[in-house]
Amino acid sequence: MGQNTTAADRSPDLSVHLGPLRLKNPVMVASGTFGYGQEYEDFLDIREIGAIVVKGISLAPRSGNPPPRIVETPAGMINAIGLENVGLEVFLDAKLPHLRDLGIPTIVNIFGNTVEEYAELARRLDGQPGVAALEINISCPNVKQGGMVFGTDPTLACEVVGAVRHRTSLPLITKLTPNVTRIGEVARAAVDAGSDMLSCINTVAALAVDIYSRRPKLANVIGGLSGPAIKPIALRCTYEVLQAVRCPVIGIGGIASATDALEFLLLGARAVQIGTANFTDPAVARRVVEGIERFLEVEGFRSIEEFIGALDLECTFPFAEASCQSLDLDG
Amino acid sequence: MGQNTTAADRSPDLSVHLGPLRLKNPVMVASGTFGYGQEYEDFLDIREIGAIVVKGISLAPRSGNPPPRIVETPAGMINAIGLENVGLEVFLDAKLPHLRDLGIPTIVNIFGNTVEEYAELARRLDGQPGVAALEINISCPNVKQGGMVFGTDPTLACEVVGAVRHRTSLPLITKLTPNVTRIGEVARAAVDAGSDMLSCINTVAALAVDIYSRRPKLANVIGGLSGPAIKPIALRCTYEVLQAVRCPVIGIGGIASATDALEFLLLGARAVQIGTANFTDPAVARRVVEGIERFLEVEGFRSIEEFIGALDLECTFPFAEASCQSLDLDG
Amino acid sequence: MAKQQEAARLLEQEAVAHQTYRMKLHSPTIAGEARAGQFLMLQVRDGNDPLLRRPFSFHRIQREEGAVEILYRVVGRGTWLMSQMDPGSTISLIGPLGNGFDLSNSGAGPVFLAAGGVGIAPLKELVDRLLSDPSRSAGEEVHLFYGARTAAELLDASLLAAPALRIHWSTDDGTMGFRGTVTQVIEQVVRDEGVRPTRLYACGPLAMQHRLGLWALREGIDTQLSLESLMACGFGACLGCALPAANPDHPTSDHYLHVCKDGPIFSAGSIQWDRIRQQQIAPPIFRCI
Amino acid sequence: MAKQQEAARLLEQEAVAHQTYRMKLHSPTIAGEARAGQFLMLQVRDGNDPLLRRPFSFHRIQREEGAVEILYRVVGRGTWLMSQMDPGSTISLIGPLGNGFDLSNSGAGPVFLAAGGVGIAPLKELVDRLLSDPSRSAGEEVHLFYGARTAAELLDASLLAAPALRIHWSTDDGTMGFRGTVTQVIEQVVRDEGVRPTRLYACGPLAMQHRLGLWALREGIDTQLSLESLMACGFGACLGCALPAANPDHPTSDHYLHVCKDGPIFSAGSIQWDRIRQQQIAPPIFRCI
Ligand SMILES: Cc1cc2nc3c(=O)[nH]c(=O)nc-3n(C[C@H](O)[C@H](O)[C@H](O)COP(=O)(O)OP(=O)(O)OC[C@H]3O[C@@H](n4cnc5c(N)ncnc54)[C@H](O)[C@@H]3O)c2cc1C
Ligand SMILES: Cc1cc2nc3c(=O)[nH]c(=O)nc-3n(C[C@H](O)[C@H](O)[C@H](O)COP(=O)(O)OP(=O)(O)OC[C@H]3O[C@@H](n4cnc5c(N)ncnc54)[C@H](O)[C@@H]3O)c2cc1C
Ligand SMILES: Cc1cc2nc3c(=O)[nH]c(=O)nc-3n(C[C@H](O)[C@H](O)[C@H](O)COP(=O)(O)O)c2cc1C
Ligand SMILES: Cc1cc2nc3c(=O)[nH]c(=O)nc-3n(C[C@H](O)[C@H](O)[C@H](O)COP(=O)(O)O)c2cc1C
Ligand code: FES
Ligand code: FES
Repeated sequence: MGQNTTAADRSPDLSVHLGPLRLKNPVMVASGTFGYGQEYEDFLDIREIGAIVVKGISLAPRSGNPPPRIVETPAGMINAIGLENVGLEVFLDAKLPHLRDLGIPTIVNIFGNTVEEYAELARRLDGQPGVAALEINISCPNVKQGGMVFGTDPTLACEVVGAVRHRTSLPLITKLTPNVTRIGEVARAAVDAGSDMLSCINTVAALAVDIYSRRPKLANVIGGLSGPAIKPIALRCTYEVLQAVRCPVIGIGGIASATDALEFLLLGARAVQIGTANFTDPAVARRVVEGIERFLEVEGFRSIEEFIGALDLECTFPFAEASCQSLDLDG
Repeated sequence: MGQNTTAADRSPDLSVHLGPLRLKNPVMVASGTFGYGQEYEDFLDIREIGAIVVKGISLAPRSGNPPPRIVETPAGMINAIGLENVGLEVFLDAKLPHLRDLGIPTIVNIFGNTVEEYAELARRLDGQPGVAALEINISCPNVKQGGMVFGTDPTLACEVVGAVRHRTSLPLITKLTPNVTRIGEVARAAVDAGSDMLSCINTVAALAVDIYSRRPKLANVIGGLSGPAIKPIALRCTYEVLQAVRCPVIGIGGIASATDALEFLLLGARAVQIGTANFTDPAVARRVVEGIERFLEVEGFRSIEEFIGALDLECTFPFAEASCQSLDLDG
Repeated sequence: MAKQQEAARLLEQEAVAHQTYRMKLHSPTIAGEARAGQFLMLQVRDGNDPLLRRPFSFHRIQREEGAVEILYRVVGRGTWLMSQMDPGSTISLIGPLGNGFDLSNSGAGPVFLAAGGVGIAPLKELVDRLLSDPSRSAGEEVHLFYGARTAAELLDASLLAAPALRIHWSTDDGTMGFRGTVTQVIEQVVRDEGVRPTRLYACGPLAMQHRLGLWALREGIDTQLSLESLMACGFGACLGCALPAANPDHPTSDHYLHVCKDGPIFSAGSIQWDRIRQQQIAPPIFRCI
Repeated sequence: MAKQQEAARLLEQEAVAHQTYRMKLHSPTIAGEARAGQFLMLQVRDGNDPLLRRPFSFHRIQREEGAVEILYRVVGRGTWLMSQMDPGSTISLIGPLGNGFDLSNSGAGPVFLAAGGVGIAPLKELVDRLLSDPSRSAGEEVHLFYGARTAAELLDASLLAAPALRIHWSTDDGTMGFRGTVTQVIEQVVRDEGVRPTRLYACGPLAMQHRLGLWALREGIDTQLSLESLMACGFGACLGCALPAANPDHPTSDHYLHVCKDGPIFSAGSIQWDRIRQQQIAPPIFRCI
């Protein structure tokens, strides 16, 4: 090559290492917002996405919560889907093969009612071709059994992650809830128990009521807030988690543009997941990948790795003595 | 009177009892968003407001955090004002007399760096004519010393509230932070320590960064998210607090309309505070009072007390057997 | 039948009844694929307020012109903002979505169409399709039962009139047509004229569809009901648009259909009506503040 | 000088330079009270997106017509949305806010006005006031130093021309007037013509105002700088709009001024320039995504 650099050489490298994973770009789609991929195939070539996190899977199929399950809020939405899913069996037989054939890194989001259920899911997913990693959901705010309770207590989090760790050699991501006093403590517990990576955040516990019917707007009363409204909270959680641990962190929450995604990466997240925005713009993941590439190009970064964690926390005073010398008017 | 009811008799009663306080309506303005009242006198007759909560007061004046102190976010804003305030002395001499002369119930929001400072503030405010109640701020996310740390731990919360309780006979409101795992526990601790009422929520810890300068958008890095974006979180917190305690609760968070206010009242909050919305519509408090009155009139409530806590949690099935009988087409 | 995201141009915006508007949108790709009974998701405006798209049925599909029409009622902020848009604006659409009406076998006998209020929206395109169906024998009538609370809420007759269509008008207050409900008019026609439809298409308030659906089930009449649910995506990804499914094997365990992909057109027998909660019935439109 | 919340009607919207627009708003109450150097808070559109109002200086105050004009540059989403509005729209304003320019004593000698880019906005009204000030002696000139990066960013001369006004144009790229900065032109005029202003009014990039401010301080020239800060309210309630205050007694302890009530017009000596952080300097306008 030498002098002879081509345009292709100069287009920035978007690939990232996430612990044991290597992705062609840092943009994933979040669990529960992208189905099993097929729902989006009319809108974009899903192979352009860094990785797909599939809808949360339990051992047995679940029919989910009674409707109404969603409600719109300012710059956000609350959902209480109740982790409706086809169950592990159907997932392995009917959903995974298609994703595997497409060759897209597939991260399986798992949850159970008990530690044993999590462990059993891990055991059965271990070694399944086409599964790139497991994301352990200990953070769903809208189901009574299980879910968030594991994520709000470092000891319980440790138990779940440890049990999963023992049953699989797959890369493990633990998905954290923002609904805690100190997210860093849960983060550390998960890493200590063997989680290779962390993703944050899941939805923020929330509620909506209708003053005319005087009823909760969701049958489940409480649900999880997502969308642009929570982005500032998600950034703060990501920041706190990055201060608490050294493993790769995946930022999630309110991402709807390349700018949003780059904000998480700037803090030091090594990848991001897009959730709610997929609903309103089903090709958003592609737009975000393209925007990141353009940003790096224009701002002169050769790779996304150069930008990750480039946050400048030093405070500088441009008009302080030193800098002022050269500003003298009559010099 | 008898048969001879006049229009005035029929206009709904908006007055509420809040423990020892009686307010002409349940609409207050939140600490830090209404200055000391004067800032708003060009825009509305502030005597129309149920009560004013003044900017948080400390023993000594505080100059606050360096700028930038605010940033706009989707349907919200983050602030890190850093509790800039004139200090107790100036407040008593220069601010309180005016509010007292207007006869508007004034709630003094207090905060300190230590338990002793809180106690001393309470002692010096005790018996001050014109002070209707104290609101203990143990929930400010953007100052390092004090503030939120007291609000995130039931034991510390208990200590602060207890110390204040011993120094004053004024009605006490403890202002809770949403940045905890179980807000009900802090709520109970505050009430056990002698708080007459609770208000919730203060802002949600949040962060914003600029990808071009690669710096945090706030000099303080972390700030507090407020505005419509947090209303669903505030409603959930209010709901949880109401389940944990029996004392009056004041709902705060994202209220910008009568509908928003009524949502908190429907859950059982006995009053509300409007914060961020005062900035964009300085007469919002009057609009909210008027809207509540119109709502009660049209929906047939004689008083706001009838509506407070009228949430219907029963799930009904309008097309279930019983209800269906009468729907037969050929009857 | 690929789904599309398309930037449409607003060609026409017209008030056609009380708080009811018709929008004509230039959206050739969607128009080329759409079928009666399907719907689109419309982005009310750029930005986050409101965040979610709104679902609307195809009122008319004008393939040649590359246009689709929707008919909508202003019931909240999103539809109010829509009503303020001027021709020439660009509006992002996703569509066509959902299953659409089953038109097969529609030639076998008289069919009934029941519309309550703005429920007329998807039935206009359906009428056009039914009447232009070459397999339909000329003698077999299409009956449209069309009611609302008051005359001002009804579309003008000229917008619906068609040679082989019999329209039965009704209003709750008697200001137009029969005084009473669509259900009562159907009852009367069935009783007095002895017509028995082979199929019932309906769109309108859930209570109306429930009532008609149960009747049709009893009578063995095939139903095609256009049902609603809150939706975040419209294409099967969020699982938000659930409706309780009839499950004869497990009548007491909850199981759900998804309006955006299993519907929005359902047979009455596929729905577990007695598990539908009060909250799923659209709240009253009237808002005092 | 009561502050008002007023629903204004957009009378005129005109592109006057690269990415720069002039809006004329019918807002009689605010127009009746406003003074040069004050500002208003403009609600970009209804709803939550964007949430906060945007601050703009009065570009012209037309009391008789009950109108005010603003001159704004499209730098983000809010100003972009503003540029899309059509005459006839209703826009909520709050104003007049802030202290405004001090015009007293302006007759005492030559005055300098320095505008960088859209910083010309408040200086137009100021020019009109200065030139119509009866106490001003005819011989004492008003110099307007007006620069931008390139000619396309400058207002047309016809919009500023006035009998007793000397305009010194400059551009960074030399496409109009002097090639260089406003500061350099001022330097030159001071040196070559020996003019020493009694007062300097300025509006523009902070670095420019800082440079001019220090020079004026050294020269003992009275300054009236129009400064900016992020604002949530605009009327003293949020305490968001802080700028470090010079405090000769405590030069190292932080103390703040509030742009919306202590300003936006400040003398150079009242600001603790060396405590201003990088983040307070408006980020570059160019946004690649
Ligand atoms: C498949 C389908 C087809 C539809 N076709 C039409 C049509 O042709 N004409 C028409 O006028 N209306 C139709 N609706 C209803 C229409 O989508 C709602 O009236 C509209 O979304 C209300 O939006 P809003 O912002 O004005 O009301 P708001 O009440 O302010 O909306 C708040 C939220 O509730 C949702 N929502 C409110 N009402 C409904 C509803 N009835 N169904 C689904 N979501 C709702 C909105 O989408 C939004 O997310 C259809 C609904 C569905 C599901
Ligand atoms: C007192 C005062 C007077 C001003 N007068 C003018 C004027 O006459 N003409 C003009 O073009 N601009 C003026 N500005 C700057 C103008 O307010 C901003 O350019 C505008 O708010 C940017 O909004 P946006 O949504 O397009 O940008 P965004 O960057 O998307 O805005 C995001 C947030 O930052 C705030 N913001 C961004 N830039 C500034 C800034 N420079 N100063 C204050 N807040 C900012 C916005 O208000 C908003 O809250 C003035 C600012 C102040 C404080
Ligand atoms: C409708 C819906 C369903 C979701 N289902 C799951 C799930 O099954 N498992 C999970 O871990 N997270 C689930 N989430 C959370 C998202 O993966 C994501 O963490 C959250 O929505 C925040 O990101 P966003 O703001 O981009 O949506 C769901 C979110 C939504 C909105
Ligand atoms: C600029 C600003 C300053 C605030 N200052 C205080 C304060 O001094 N004391 C306090 O208890 N809360 C303070 N708050 C929190 C508000 O009182 C309120 O709890 C919070 O903003 C949520 O309500 P909102 O969404 O209606 O703004 C402040 C909020 C804002 C936005
Ligand atoms: S609306 Fe999202 S699955 Fe049906
Ligand atoms: S902008 Fe709110 S105090 Fe100045």
